[in-house]
Amino acid sequence: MQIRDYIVRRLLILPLLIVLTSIIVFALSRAGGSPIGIYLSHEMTQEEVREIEERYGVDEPLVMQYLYWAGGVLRGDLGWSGVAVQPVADVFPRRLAATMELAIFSALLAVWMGVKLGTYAGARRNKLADHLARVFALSGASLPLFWFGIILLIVFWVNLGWVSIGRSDPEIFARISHPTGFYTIDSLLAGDPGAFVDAIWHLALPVVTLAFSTTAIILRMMRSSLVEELSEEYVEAARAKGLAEKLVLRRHARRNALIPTITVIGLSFGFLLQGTVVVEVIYRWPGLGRLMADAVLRGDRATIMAYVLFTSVMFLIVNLVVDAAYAYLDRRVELGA
Amino acid sequence: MIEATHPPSRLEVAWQAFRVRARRVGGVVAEALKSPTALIGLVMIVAFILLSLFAPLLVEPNSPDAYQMPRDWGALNEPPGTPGHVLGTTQEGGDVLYGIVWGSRTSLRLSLIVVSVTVTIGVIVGSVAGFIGGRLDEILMRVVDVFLSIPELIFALAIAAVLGPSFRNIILALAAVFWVKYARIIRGQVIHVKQNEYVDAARVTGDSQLNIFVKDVLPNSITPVMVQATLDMGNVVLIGATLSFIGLAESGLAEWGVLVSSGQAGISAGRWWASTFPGLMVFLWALAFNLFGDGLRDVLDPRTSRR
Amino acid sequence: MTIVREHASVEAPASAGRALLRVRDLRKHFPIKQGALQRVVGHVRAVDGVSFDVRPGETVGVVGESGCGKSTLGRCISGLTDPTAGGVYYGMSDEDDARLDALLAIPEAERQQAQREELERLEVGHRVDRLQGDAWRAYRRNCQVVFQDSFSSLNPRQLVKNIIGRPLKVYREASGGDLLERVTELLESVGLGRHHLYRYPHQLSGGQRQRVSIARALALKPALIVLDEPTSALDVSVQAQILNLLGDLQAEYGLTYLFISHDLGVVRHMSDRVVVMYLGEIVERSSRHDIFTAPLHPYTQSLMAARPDVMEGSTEKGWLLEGTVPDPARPPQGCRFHTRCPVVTPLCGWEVDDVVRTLEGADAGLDALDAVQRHSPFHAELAFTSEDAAERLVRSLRSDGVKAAMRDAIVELERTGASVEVRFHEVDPVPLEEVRPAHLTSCILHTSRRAELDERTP
Amino acid sequence: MSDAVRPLDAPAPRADAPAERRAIASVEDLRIHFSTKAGTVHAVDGVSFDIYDGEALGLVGETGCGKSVTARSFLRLVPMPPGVHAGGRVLFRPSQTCGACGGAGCEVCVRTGRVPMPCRTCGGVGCPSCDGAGAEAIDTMTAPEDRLRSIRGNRIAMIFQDPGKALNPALSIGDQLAEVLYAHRASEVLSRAGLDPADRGATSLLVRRMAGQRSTMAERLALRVPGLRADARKVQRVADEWVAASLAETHIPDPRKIMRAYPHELSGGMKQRVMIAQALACDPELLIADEPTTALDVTIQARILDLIRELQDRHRSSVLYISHDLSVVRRVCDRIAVMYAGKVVETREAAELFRAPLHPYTRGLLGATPSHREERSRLAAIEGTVPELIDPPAACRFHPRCPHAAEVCTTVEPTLESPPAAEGRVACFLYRSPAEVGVEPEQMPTLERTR
Repeated sequence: MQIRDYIVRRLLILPLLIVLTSIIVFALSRAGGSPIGIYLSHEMTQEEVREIEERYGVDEPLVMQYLYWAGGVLRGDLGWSGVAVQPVADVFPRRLAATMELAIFSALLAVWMGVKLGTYAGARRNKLADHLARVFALSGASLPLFWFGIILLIVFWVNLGWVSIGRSDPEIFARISHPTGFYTIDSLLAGDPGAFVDAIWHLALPVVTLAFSTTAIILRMMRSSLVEELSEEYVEAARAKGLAEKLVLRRHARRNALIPTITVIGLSFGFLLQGTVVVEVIYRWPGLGRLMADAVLRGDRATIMAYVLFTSVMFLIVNLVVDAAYAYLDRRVELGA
Repeated sequence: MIEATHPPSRLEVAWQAFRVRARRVGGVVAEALKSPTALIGLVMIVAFILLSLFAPLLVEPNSPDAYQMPRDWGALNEPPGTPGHVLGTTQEGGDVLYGIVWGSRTSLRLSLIVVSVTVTIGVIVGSVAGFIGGRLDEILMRVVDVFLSIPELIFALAIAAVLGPSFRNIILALAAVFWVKYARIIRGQVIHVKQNEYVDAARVTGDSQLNIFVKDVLPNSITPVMVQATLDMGNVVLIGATLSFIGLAESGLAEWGVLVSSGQAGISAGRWWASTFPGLMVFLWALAFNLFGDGLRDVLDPRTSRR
Repeated sequence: MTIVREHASVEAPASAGRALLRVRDLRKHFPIKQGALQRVVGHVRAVDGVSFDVRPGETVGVVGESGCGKSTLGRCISGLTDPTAGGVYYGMSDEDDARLDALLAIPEAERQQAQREELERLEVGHRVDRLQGDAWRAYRRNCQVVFQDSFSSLNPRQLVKNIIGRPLKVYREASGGDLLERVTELLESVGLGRHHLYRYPHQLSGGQRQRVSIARALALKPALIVLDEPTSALDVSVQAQILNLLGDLQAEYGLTYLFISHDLGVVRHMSDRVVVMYLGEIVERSSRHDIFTAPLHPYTQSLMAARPDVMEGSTEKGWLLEGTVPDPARPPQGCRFHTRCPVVTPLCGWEVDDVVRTLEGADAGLDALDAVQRHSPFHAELAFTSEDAAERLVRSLRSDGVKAAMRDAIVELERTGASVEVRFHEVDPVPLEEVRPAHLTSCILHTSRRAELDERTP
Repeated sequence: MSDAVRPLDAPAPRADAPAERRAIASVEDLRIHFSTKAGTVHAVDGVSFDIYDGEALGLVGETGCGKSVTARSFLRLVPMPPGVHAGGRVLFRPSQTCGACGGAGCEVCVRTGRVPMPCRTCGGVGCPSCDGAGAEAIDTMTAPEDRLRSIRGNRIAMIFQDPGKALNPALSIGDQLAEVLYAHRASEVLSRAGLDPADRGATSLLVRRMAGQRSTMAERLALRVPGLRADARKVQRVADEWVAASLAETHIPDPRKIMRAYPHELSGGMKQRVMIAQALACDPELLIADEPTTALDVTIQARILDLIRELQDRHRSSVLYISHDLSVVRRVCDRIAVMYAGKVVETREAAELFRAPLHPYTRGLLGATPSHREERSRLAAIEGTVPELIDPPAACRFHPRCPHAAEVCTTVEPTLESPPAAEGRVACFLYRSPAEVGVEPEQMPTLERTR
């Protein structure tokens, strides 16, 4: 199959997957409680409730209810968030920036560290560095984020007092304007180095916590695919050509080893997303994850549905992009069934 | 060579075949344990299983429900080393040691139930899709794709939240999420194994499709599932504890995530123990199965492992 | 060895011969799927109209390069793949065979109701892919396969005992201690012993594994064994052992072999009769002696010239083939070998695709080609990006850079602006023809169409 | 495709070969073992042979006989560990263009156009480090890494069995070939591009680093900046031309197009031509061809064999030809060394070996190979299997399978000796006298006595 065809095919399937996912989400919304519960707020009058019942066809068959619900989603009506005491659609964008800032910084750190360390370990197979990398990778996969975060807090916040929790110092927050919602960028835009340092300082622990496991996953993949590439005959052929070992590693093995690692980077994005829920709870980070955690505890189904729908669509798109990149880069890959 | 002249009995045949097979399985385990990390993993696993089996002997069970933490209202927030509370107490007066010991039982129960159920479902769905193929495969794989399109913790979180906070619902939620991986693994394996010439050779002997599946395809497809299942014995507890930490289990349950959560509030006041010890247990539990599973993968699935 | 080899030297008329297996116009096309929706855009014609007989007790060698369809042919015969058209007929009496050939000779549209029913009866009763129930089981028992890769053809999780005993179990021939005895006998007949019973395939050497494969194939005492490159993964000394073993077994059990190989030496050693395949078709078919001492088809000749031989040094003048095997999804017209043939004639099927191939060879010639409007495989208009490029094509088609045979086949070559109209002499597909007793080939130099050629070039 | 077919020019037998031939490479008692879980595998166990200037030597043997490991030792490509260099040397004697005739071929250089490089220690006088020969000899098993690197791909090049695996799938053909040039001919490329390799300017530093393949990503980006681009382009153009010329030498049509292609876009035969072009780009003195046609189809094989021979003659290089197939080496080689279980058992002139093989193993191999030119009633299979090299048989390794084996074969290890009344060398007691070996006549094998 041609690469283009493959991507087109994936693009054609994407809406189907989104629809199917939305059906699951819809099913979740009907799994407990009243069918229109997600739209109700405490301050609604009887009349308004009846109006909503009408609009979302509570009395009609489930298929119709789904269509009404999906129509509402497309119009931007995601229901009423009991946790945030406002419509879900209003609270999401603000919270999103906070989560994305966390996730993006973690992703960058994890990819950079993972690839670096993975290359280092893979090139020194069965040496000490490699064994350490293996232990690191396995610990990373076994480490409960919530516990790791708490340990870091006990050490760096409670005992050493180097950092503080939350997203920023309230004073500094008030000092600058927030056009993007990314505090690091906002502070740079405002030309306030103090605010920038503050933003970075607040980011440090959550980012390290979140990136740790992902780094381990990427490291492991990078290492094993590098080992695999190094055993390929073209590497031997490159040596036979008289290339310097560094060049063999850099130009031949690492470049090809990165290709399968890319898929793992896509998958670990999901890992990062789910990690934000825990990390934001521990560090009192005012993002989507914490909203979700609150919603879960309070049974705020509107928020839960919106969050699940949002993350899965994002995850789907990221993976599509990653797969496309993979298909483009790997000229050996045979696409299709 | 002098051989027995009489035809060997059925029993002898079976015994001989069993010995060879047993040696093979033994060989795999021995091979896996050559790696020191895998050996450490296995030792830890055995220790955890012993801990959970002998929990009633180590710490007197709470009555009526041993999985509920006993509360000692007279000893709130005691630090480790307090007589009677070796590892300290929580802010509700729960004994941390009790939680750790009985928490291992909770974890073992959780992981055994979830892994056995999900492996069964996953293997059935995956092999049907892979072996029969065609339209059915297409449909099943779309379902799998959908399940995979939601990050597993978030999916489990949503399901457990909708079902209502309780440990039983955490088990249900994890089971609903984890089977997908197995279905996908086994399907890929089956499709791959199906192309081997020994499957063609079996068809040439005229054996039935069911027999071919059971004798040729499944045994050669199952090892990655076994590796994954070993790893998931750890992962299930990891995610289960995360869900309880967020607050989806009954409070007061002897479960590690619940304990970490109840200890979290006290850390700013310097009460580090109530979170640290149970969390460490989750880490060690997951690490044990990861170490052992990794060693197993090296032997069973050399393609994806370090060489 | 008491194998009857002599009878193979003369191919008797089909009605008199008692063939075990008859392959009639066998075709296997694999769809090529393309595009986002995986539409079928063409077919790889792996096997494309192959006919021959296999007589009891003989070895038919099938030889050709990789991708010529010889393995697919083997899979069709062994019932692992259903053919797209045509069929493999088994256990047919000579009268039935004559009827079948007569019926198949009638074009499908012209067959009458009675004829259609008769054909249906013959097919249901004898065509391998339509056999049912007991008839199918009987065929399944009687046709076994030995595969090339002994590693992948033995289940790595089964003991040798179970691998060889399996066919016996499937047909409930033996069980328990009896089964074990039978398996041991089989092992001994292939030169292994009781001590190999409880081994896994990976504990055996390549040669031993192939012996186990052969023992498995022998278990049901089949009439026919399809040997798909059984020794090409083995070392020479082991290969010799296996080939000798196969010869001995054939003599002992009166087996019939279909021997598929790319190695001419092995085929010559093993076969009574030889089928040479190229791009899904048979180009030559005869007795071993005739094929190797007096090959007629230029492809057969080139194959032999190309293959270095241990018995003869490099002093012999041979032919080397240029280019690669064309895409089997778009096989060349006429004789499929004409694109590479050293003695090609104007009547061998020159076509528009050959012009495209010419352009591919020339530097950047293909880049200037804009569109091809095909009226038939032999007649098309080629639009170029510039008049210059068009003119260059016309000139090169008239120059020495193109084979004389191709130039002679051009009926029309005209440039209008940036487009070139080209038409070749039209040629029908070339059938196999018996040009000497029991020696069939499709090459025009030897068939009745030779006269046509001689007329053109006095 | 005008010359779709042309008669194969048989490689001319080198009748005029001088009596005293210069060995450009010698393997001396090489031992390479592999440590595995099951024990130490004696893969190469005391192998000795010479490769003479300008000849094609065939190294023949079955799977696992150690021929590939031996070949890879010329470039020290055997991974260590698990490989262990247990002893012996692989000496390579580089040469330079003959000063007397400028490479045209004269009496001084025995018509090869090349003379050995003088020993670095004594300057050609003869000293212990060059065994008194005065010629430089590099032991590739122990040479320092950078010295070795300057030989690899430059003076000794290698063609691999499967061109589909030996080419990097992610790099274009042009890039892969250019790598060899940059690695060994960087200064020549620079000077051909009109740049002074010794120039110390900033721009030229960047370009020099590019030609030496030491650029970082930032430097590569910098070289795209319009001001700096010109020189880099010049260098690239020179390299491209060089690559295209190498490709053209292997009769690849439209080399420029192939240079832009990726390996998976080419057919197997085409890929092997690319490999050959890559190997010959730096005009090496020794070409190692490891089963170069095994992965190819019969009709393509012949073309490739022919091409290697043609290019060998043109470049006047020597070829070490590794193959399991006697018929292939018969077609291309002047001399043949037969290996069995980690040892060389026979080295002979090719014609002689095929006319009258001496060692029982060689005879067995010849008898076991089916021929398509001659009818054979039954193949003379060698009984038994290749021995495990973890615990190889004592003395002659072939004795368990040898039809002539006698007592001495199981106790004394035969060495490679010149047989009476035949050229070459063979390691078999059939061609020794009891007195030489020091045993009783009845302990010696004879051709008449078979088991």
